[in-house]
Amino acid sequence: MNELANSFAFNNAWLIPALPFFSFLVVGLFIRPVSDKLAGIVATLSVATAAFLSIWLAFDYFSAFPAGAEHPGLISWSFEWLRYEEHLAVNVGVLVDSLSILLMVVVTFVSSLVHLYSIGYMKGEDGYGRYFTYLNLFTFSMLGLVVAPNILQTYVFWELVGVSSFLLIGFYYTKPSAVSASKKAFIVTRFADLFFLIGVLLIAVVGYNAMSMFGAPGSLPDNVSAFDFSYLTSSGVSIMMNNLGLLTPAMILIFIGAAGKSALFPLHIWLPDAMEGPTPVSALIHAATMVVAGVYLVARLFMPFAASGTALLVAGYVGAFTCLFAAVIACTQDDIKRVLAYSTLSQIGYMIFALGVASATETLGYTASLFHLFTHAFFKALLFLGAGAVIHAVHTNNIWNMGGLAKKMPITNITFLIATLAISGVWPFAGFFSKDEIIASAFGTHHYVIFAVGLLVAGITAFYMFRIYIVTFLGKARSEAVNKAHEAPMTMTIPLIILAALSAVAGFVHFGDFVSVGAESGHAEGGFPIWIPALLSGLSGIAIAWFIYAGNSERSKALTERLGAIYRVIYAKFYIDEIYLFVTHKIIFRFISAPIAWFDKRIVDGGVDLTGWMTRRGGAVFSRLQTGQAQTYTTWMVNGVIAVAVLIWIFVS
Amino acid sequence: MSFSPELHHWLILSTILFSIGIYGVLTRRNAVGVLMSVELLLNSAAMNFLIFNHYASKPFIDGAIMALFIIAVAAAEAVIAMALFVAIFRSRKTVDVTQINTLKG
Amino acid sequence: MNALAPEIIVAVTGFVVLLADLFLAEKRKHILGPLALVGLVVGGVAVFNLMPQTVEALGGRFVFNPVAGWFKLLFILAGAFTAIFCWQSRAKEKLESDGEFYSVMLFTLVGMMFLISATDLITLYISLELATIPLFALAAWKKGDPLSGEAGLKYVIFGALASGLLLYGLGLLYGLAGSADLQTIRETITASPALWLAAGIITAGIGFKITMVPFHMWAADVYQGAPTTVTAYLSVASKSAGIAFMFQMFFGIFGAQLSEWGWLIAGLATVTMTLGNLVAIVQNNIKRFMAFSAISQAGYIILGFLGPFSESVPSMLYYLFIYVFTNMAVFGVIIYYNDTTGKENIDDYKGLSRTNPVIALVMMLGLFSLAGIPPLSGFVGKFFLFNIAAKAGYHWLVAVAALNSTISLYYYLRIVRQMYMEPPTADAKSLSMSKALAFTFLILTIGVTLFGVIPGIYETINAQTSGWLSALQLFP
Amino acid sequence: MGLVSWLFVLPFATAIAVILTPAGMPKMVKKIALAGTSLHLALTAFVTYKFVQVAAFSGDAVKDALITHLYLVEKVPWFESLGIQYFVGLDGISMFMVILTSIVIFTGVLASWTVTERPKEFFALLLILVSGVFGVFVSFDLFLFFLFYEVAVLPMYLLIGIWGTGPKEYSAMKLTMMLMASSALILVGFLALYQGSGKETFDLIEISKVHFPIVFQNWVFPVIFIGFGVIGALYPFHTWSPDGHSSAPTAVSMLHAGVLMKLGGYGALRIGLYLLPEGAQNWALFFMGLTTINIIYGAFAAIKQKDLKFFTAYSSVSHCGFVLFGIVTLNMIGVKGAVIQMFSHGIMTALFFGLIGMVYGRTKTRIVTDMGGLAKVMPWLAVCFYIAGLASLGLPGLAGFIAESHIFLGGFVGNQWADATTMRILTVIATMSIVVTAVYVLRGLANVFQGPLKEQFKTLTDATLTEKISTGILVVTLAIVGMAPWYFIDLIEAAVYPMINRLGLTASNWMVF
Repeated sequence: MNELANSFAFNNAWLIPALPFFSFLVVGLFIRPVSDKLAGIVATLSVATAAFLSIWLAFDYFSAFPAGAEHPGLISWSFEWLRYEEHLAVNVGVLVDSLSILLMVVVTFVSSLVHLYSIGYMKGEDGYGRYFTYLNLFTFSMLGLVVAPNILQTYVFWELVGVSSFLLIGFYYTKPSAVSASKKAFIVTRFADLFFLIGVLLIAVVGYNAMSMFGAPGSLPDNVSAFDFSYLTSSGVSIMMNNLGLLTPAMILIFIGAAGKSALFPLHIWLPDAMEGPTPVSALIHAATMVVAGVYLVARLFMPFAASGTALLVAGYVGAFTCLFAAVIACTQDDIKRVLAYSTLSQIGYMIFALGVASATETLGYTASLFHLFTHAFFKALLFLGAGAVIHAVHTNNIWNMGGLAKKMPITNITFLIATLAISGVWPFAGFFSKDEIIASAFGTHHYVIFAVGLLVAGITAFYMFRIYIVTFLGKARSEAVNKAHEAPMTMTIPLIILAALSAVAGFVHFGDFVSVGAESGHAEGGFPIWIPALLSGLSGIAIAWFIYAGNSERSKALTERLGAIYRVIYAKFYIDEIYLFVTHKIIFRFISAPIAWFDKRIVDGGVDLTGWMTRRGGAVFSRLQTGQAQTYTTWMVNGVIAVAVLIWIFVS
Repeated sequence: MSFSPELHHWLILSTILFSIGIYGVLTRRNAVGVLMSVELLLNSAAMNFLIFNHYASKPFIDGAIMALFIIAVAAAEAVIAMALFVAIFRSRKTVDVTQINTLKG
Repeated sequence: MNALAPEIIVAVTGFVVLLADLFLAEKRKHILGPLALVGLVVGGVAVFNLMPQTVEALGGRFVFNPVAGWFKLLFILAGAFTAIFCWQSRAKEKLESDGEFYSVMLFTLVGMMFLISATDLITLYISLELATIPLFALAAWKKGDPLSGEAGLKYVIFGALASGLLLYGLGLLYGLAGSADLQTIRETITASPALWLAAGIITAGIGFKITMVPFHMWAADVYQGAPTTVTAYLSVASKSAGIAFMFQMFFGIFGAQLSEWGWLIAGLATVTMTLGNLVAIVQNNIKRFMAFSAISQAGYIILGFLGPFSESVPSMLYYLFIYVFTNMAVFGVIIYYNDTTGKENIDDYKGLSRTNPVIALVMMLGLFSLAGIPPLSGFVGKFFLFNIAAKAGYHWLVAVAALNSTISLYYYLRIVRQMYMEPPTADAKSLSMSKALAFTFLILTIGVTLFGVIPGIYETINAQTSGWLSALQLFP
Repeated sequence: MGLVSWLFVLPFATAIAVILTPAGMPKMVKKIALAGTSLHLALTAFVTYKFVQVAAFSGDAVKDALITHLYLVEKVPWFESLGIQYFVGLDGISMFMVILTSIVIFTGVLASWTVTERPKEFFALLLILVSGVFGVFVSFDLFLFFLFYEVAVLPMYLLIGIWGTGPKEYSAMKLTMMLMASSALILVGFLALYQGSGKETFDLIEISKVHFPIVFQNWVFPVIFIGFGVIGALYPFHTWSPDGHSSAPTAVSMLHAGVLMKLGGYGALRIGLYLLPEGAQNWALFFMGLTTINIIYGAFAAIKQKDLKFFTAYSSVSHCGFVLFGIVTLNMIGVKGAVIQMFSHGIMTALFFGLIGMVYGRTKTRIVTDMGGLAKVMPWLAVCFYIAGLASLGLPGLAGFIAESHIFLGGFVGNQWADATTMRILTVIATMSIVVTAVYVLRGLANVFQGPLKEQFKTLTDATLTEKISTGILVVTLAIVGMAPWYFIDLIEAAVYPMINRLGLTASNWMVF
């Protein structure tokens, strides 16, 4: 019996993922064929309800366990879905703790706004109904993922998320680029999931075998399963696995899975291409929800990760590298959505390395990372939606065909500016606080390299964000489309405004009091206030951007000339895609599957055919014995007699 | 000096006869020749029966009876065979067994 | 009832048919066939009446027991079917002076029926020759046809040699035992080079009869050259007679040694079925094809001599019983088709399923049964024979045999393919069939499809004959 | 005659009825076939209900069972002197397989609604084949089992040879030859078991009470396993399957890949694992290696295929590899997984082949690169195709995942006879197939359904009602098993226990019988 026993929201928490699911079924099977409009509305309402419920839940939860207090994980509802063996079962359910609540709120909230926005954005597209079906499916999967009380449920929804994002990216299925993008996204993440799966198998099976150490299976409570997070994150399991030397490998495998979904280097290649999907989708999946699943996973398994310092460190450095790497590329892209995509990469890099620098004792990074996840969800969604509005208006993604949109679409302009300031970490916008905390945590735990990267990237981020802002909204129109552009409809602007408001104020939440891990959320402030250099680097970034791109664009041209080769390499995203292409097509297809196919046809199958041929041949050969000569026959007979007699003689005597 | 042949002498004789018969069957090209060699085989066998009857089972006469029957059978066989040869000769104008080889393969 | 009754009936029928053939007017001769049939049926009934008792006659030189009874039934069945086919054939297959044909056939039948009942060398040998020599004439029955003549010639040369050899072997046995009585021989003979030589020679004599490799060479040519009716008769009756003779020899005389000679049987079986199957693959003339198929069948049958076990005799008898129906079904179709169209090559069966679905179905069932496809009778028969091989510990032989039936399926399917997959030729037309023949095919089909799944037949055979071997004191 | 007998008598009777329908009324033939199969569906439902009633799964009661407990048994002596009896019954596994077969044949008949050439023979043979399959699944007498097994295998020759496409006669012959040769091995194994047991009976349950000497088990197990492995597409004896499937007409591919290939896994489990536990222990690792090759090899070979049917055939090779793999993990989880995989793959691949047939019927081509954008004109088929594809790449929520997760876990949990590390490495290699599968499934489907719609396909139509029903049923089945697996798992768990428990036994324990 717990404090939430009589909270409606808690007792019916299962509705939060279930609502989008039901609406997915209803819309997909019954409404879609009838009316597109209704489909959109139903879908939106269902998610909005879920959002309402999850906020209610958050309210109840945090009033039951107020700020600073211990935040226990409670299972609101669960049932045994799949039983491999006793204590090796999947108890599908809803886990309610601060982490899952945070994600639930973010997901449902952003999702409902995106739904709303899409009603306007997708108007007139064919497959309107299909679009909302997919959107519901995705929301359901994402929610199922974040409420999972056991790792196998996580995996299950992890996969479903992958599929629904595949469907959404490939929404324009007649467009080859979209098709290949969706394939790429699915296969790359699937490849990562493979490692995730192996990791799950490893940790679950070892944990299962270890149960005897914690007393005979009988002595354990019946519903305990080796998949449960409650079991896996218990220190006993971690220690035991560590002794077997399996903890670090398992954790790294799982981290690879996370890296796949969160598009960390080198598995990031799918995310920029994923921009082929409708823009709201990018806002939902590739800004606020799916790409942070990796962060969520690492946070969820933070204890085992922390127990194996190495795994966490690997995560930290991968994050840091991605952070820098993506930021650099972002500076050169011309497609507004791609720039945002790369900025997403680098922001997720922040979150991951924040987790990476944290440890069982120094948990500031953990809080900071999730804080950034929280704020980032708002301003990055806002950026994407804003970009969507712009694209909607001018029908192009290339920033050099825009310009001077500030006057044409004021609301979009303001909101986009707010978001840009937020991501650039300018006080008092949300980004400032979270990013500052991350950098502080890196400094506080003496990871100076990472700290430096963080600081530097803060500047770069500000630079490229203002680059696109300036080029898009300021200056004079660079194309006819701009002149015809006009402000987006209400359904699209309302979400923008709401998100803008949040990006402005979200930073003031005293986040650490709500979401933290371990005993205390240690504020490991460095000797001097970290926010000063952070802010400075941000502002300097802005200044440089202004200097280069404001007014005439000669400067930027000159700059690109100057950089030359380096610029081209960066512009080509360091040729990572090409490398992948080479490996898959030239190596795997040509040197593995083609030979196997050949081997199968020629050797294995050939062997079978050869047997048949030899049999027939044998027949032909033996048939020659039938010469038609009576005396040949009789000779055979006489020899036969002798043979038989001799054989009997030999064998019997 | 009086030489009285023993069992093995007789057996050797019949064996020689038998061998000649086999040889004939395998080598004679004329069907009639083959047939004659077969007769040799049968006779050597009949002879065996007589010999064994004489040396092995004295009071009984099964062997002798067998011999008689063998002669009869041999005759029957010869009749059929000759009839066939005649028929063949009509159609093919030869009884050379090596020439008669349309059925093969 | 007299133990000799069946033989007497059949023999008398033979004479009656012969005389009737002499005195009847040409246009009345069509009753000869039915006449022969009636005789055979009565003979069969007589056999049934004698079962399952054991009766002696001719002062113990002739004994009727269930094993002999079943063999006689087999012979009579085979003869009956042959008679029907001969009687029903009109154009191409029509044998001139078929009256004589019936009587000759009936006499060979008498020979076979004596063969299995004989208890001493003399009766054995005489009946064997009676069952063999007339066949030479039958093979060459088509006077005008040089092929038929050639078949006869080869058959007679080979047969004469075989009987010469066999006789020599029997002579040796007689000498070793000093008696012509089979039982005495069995009890007196002991392992000795002479015995082994005798065994080798006798095996050859048997091999000739049941077309066992390497004594099979005559079969293909004779089967192809002889009139199809005769081929059918040879492939079923004559082969069964060979097995009967093998019973007499291997169980009746060498029974004591048999358990040591397992590997010999195994070897002979292996080469027989393998060679038969391989060569059958490349044949085009369906009669020749069936010859090799029959050779391979002989290979399966002699698996029953691994042992001896109480199942051996019933299994072999059961297989032969089914084999009569299966093979006769196939040959019936071949005769009928050749008779009405004059075609006897495999690819002449193109599209038969379109023009004559029923005939094609009968043919297919027959072939599948030969290949041992369940639930057809052939499968059950084979299964029981393989079981004996397994019981004797020759698991590799089971594998060989089973793989062989796979190969055989391959070439049986060649015909099925012609009938079912190829389009019919332009001149192909639906053929008519007389009621009698249709009825015969019905019976044959029932035999092919049901005798396997109805346990009664095997169980009866088993109940009546499994005691036979133990009566020979071959095993406790 | 009891319920269980009806399971295979009904299709056979339907076949007879089909044969007896007067010539020249094809519609009639189809109606009869459909009536028969839908009746069978009902029958199966009833039998399942009965079965669940009598079986009354009490988890702990069966946990220690060593002998398969059968329900709805019918046992009549047949060839008494040889210990052959007509012995049919049901345990969880066979029940599960019967359900699968019943569904597949029903949808198969629907899917072959368009057969115009000699429909009588076609449906007759189809039904005879399927009655053989049912027979195998319910018979517990080795003789009967073998009899039905070959009845199930042979009609394939005519079905492919007459109604097939492409090099049909070659494929048909190859398929028949390989399967018959494999049944030769099975025969050897069966007779060896019969003689080795010394019980003078073919009764599987009786024989299962015998402890065969290790030497005996060591040679009989591989014989049996490979014998059944051939029809289960065990590498390297799988090559009959791609040619066979690609040449076969739709319904036949459905039945063949969907059901017939399961006979392999079923036999290997029922005869191999159950009767020869020690043989299984000694050979497990070897066959695990072989099946791992199966899984990976099939998947990689599939990438290179251009023809949809080859493509599916190779993926079948890969997925059937999972079945055998699961069996040789020799633990509860893995074997359960194998059984579920049999079912899920059966449904999935039947769906695949059914859809391929429908698409081919419209586009008249099976070469993926010749198609494109078909989702626009045939959305239903596209959706079903994607669901099938996702199931085959093991997407959670569809049957495939349940099976594969079991099998992977089984491989990881391991058993006390094989080296755990080796098993885990092999399992990891096997898991890689989920990525490769994703690659070829998505590539293939993208080529067919996505991208710009080709001009010549603009006029094509979506699925007809019959097609919708047949595909719909399969899709729903996939989803049900994927989302609510517990019913089915309860069904089979009880039946798997004996097989697993026997593995642990030492020679002395065998005295319990």
